[in-house]
Amino acid sequence: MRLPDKTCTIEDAIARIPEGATVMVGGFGVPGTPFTLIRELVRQGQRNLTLIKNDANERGMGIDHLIANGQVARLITTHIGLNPRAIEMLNAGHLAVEFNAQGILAERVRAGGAGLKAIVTDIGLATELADGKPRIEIAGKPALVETALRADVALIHAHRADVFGNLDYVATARNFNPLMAMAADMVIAEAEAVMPLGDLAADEVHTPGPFVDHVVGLTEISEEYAVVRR
Amino acid sequence: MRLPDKTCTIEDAIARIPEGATVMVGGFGVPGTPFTLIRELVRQGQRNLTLIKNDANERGMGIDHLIANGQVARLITTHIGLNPRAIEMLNAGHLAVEFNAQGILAERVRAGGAGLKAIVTDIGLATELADGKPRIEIAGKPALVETALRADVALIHAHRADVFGNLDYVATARNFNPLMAMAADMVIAEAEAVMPLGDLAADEVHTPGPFVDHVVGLTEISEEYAVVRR
Amino acid sequence: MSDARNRMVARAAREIAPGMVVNLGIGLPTKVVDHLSADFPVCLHTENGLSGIGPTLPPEAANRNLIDAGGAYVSTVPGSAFFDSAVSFALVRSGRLDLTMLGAFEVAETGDLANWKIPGKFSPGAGGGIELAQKARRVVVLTTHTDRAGNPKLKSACALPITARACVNRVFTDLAVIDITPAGFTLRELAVGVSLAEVTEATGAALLLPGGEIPTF
Amino acid sequence: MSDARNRMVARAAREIAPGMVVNLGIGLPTKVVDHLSADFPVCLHTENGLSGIGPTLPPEAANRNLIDAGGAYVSTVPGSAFFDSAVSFALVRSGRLDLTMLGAFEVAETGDLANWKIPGKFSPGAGGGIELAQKARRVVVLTTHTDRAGNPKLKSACALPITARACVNRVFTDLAVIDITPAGFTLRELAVGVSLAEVTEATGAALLLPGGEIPTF
Repeated sequence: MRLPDKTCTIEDAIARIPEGATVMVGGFGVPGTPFTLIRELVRQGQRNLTLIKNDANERGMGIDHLIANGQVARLITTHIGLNPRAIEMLNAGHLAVEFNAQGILAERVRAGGAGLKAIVTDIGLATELADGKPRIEIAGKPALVETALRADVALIHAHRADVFGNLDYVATARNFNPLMAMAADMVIAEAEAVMPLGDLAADEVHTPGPFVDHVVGLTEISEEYAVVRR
Repeated sequence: MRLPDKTCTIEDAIARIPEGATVMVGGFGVPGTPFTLIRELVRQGQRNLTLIKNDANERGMGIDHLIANGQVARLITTHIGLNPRAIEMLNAGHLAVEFNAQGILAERVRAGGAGLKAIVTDIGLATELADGKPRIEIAGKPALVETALRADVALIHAHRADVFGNLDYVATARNFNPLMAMAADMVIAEAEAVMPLGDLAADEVHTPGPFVDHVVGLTEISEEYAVVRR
Repeated sequence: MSDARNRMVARAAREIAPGMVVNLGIGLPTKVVDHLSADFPVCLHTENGLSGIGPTLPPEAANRNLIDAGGAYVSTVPGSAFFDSAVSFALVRSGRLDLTMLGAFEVAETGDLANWKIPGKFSPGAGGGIELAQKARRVVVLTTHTDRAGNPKLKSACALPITARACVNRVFTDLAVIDITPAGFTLRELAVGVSLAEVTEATGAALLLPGGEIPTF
Repeated sequence: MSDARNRMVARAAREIAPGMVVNLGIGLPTKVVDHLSADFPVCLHTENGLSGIGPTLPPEAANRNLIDAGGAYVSTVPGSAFFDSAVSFALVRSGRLDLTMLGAFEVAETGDLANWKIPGKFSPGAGGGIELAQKARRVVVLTTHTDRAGNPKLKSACALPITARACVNRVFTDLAVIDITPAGFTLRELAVGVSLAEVTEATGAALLLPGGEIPTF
């Protein structure tokens, strides 16, 4: 028994994304955003996408390129305050945005990755985010049913990958990546380094290889990763 | 800012467990079972406990000591096939046992640790395990509401701990430990080695310290951990 | 293991396609691993938290912290990963498990499986069996064709408590390979030296015969 | 930062008891970290996945992969741990967060908090604010007593969309320290040089005065 090799060119990996796909994108701000995969998706130009991402990056970075390019029909997110373009498009009715509490977005994605149908929570009960969501009682108290989220594709940024798709992440670049790497029918990971089998210690893997479909090695680190001097 | 020290004697840690407590116990078979903490709980003798553990260990090992000692009123578990004493006591009506599908027990514990009220799943719908559980519809299909599990105390076996309670686990000794280490009001971890702050790499921690209340260093490894020659 | 059982296990091993993620249940299915070559591309999963199971080890070479779900001391391969029980079943329930091989007390012609409980006799709990049966993309069963008393294990309906409904795709027995199709049990292959009459006799429901010659294994 | 704000932040820092796990919200609360000594036993948490935040770093010393939830480049301390967003909010929702310090648009005398949306003007989404407000064991607010137009931010009821109901325990402003009690806003301390009349005037609801002298900060 040996574990199969899942390395792939970025062109081939992104070409598997169809028009109209639902795409999860890792990252919280800059760290963990798969900038290189996103750039290739901009280049190939698939349209009418639903994106699921914590935030909308900043103007001129990450998924803002997809939004600016008119490829995004809908965004499921928690906070887009750092991207004025996304806010303008939301206000003008050119981008449908669904807001979630941040930890609930994380749990909905995780529930999708865990093959659950929904989670039940009291988070946001008093807020307008609860509007229209089914309510049930647990131990006599009201709670919201938040359905699981899955995607056709997840775009992941890893620190290291082995050729089978075992991944690790570094520092706060982990964030939504391990959750999304479980929650899509096709998981594409870009990695700053691709290692031979056995070079990632089995106890230190953050995303087990069986969840990952395609591994893309990065030949250079996107300049969008540079430290921002505000 | 420095992180506080949570090291503690085993006697003091276990003495905090009251009679009638609900206690989660890590482990799947031998690996990850906190044998030394269990032995101290047997010595101190708190009774009327509800245990939550994947299995009942084997006769003469682990939580079988608690069962034999009459300390366990109820067991929430997935499979007790390797412990004939537990099965006998179940059949004789001396031990109340609630069976769960294994991954659903894991998710119920995790949901407790994640501050969720319940999960919604289609697992077990056709089985007698679904009897009496609330059903709701998700996307037009029936599903079960499985309530979150929390405990008063979790007993955890870690490979290494630092003094703040960051933990890691080794090989298949991980199993339910990281889940239970999030899901109890008081989390007590025994560790094969206790390290100074900074000796566990921040990217390689499996259970973050904020979840852990008391760290007990093991001076020797329980003989119950020896490789079994069947 | 008898020749017939060994042939059944060897035949079942050929069910594994290159690149699959596979969970081998406790008992007979575990033996399938002995029929996979060292360079066959496959990822074996065990629900207690390991992807990439390597060969089983004797006690003197065993790692006290490294077992499979059946308690056997196993090893890793290059590229193995350990994870917790929630992640392990996330993999099962979310469709990442291509194939599971399970034992059975009874299989119904509808694909219903009973393999976890004999009321009054055997009630240890279901462990991970329900999720494996319900959620693996393909479920195959390895079992003797009849029980020790000679009664059929393949039946029109399960009498024992169900593990999961309409989950079994194929059954490997010491006598035959049988698919569960919308029309019921369908014979695909016969064990060498076993007659059609023998299999029909040992099966507790109608057995459909496809046209043409029936291959042997 | 003005003297008054600096005093408010310094006073808020004294709210942190040894051994606490604390989340400091974006804006003024972040400044509290400058008032904690290097050997004070505390664990700072940021919801993007770090326990054990160390000092903020200038760009030339920054790690491109290490930020807090507000996007500032931070550092670690010995014993820090990184985790994913699900684990990070598990910590918040399951009661492991002893204290959070948040900003506010409005605080009601019932403890209701509004700090995420001004309809038609500011609707970036709630981020992690709802869970912090609803689930931290203790929620304190740091805010100027009035908005830029001089209108009270402490009111009998919130006019803006709610973040969480009955969640705020205490408010630190440039003028006063005020507790939310079952009876409403209760004055605990006055900023140096601020009169009782000034605070009462600037508060948009009844302000209860406990007996005895009111301490200053």
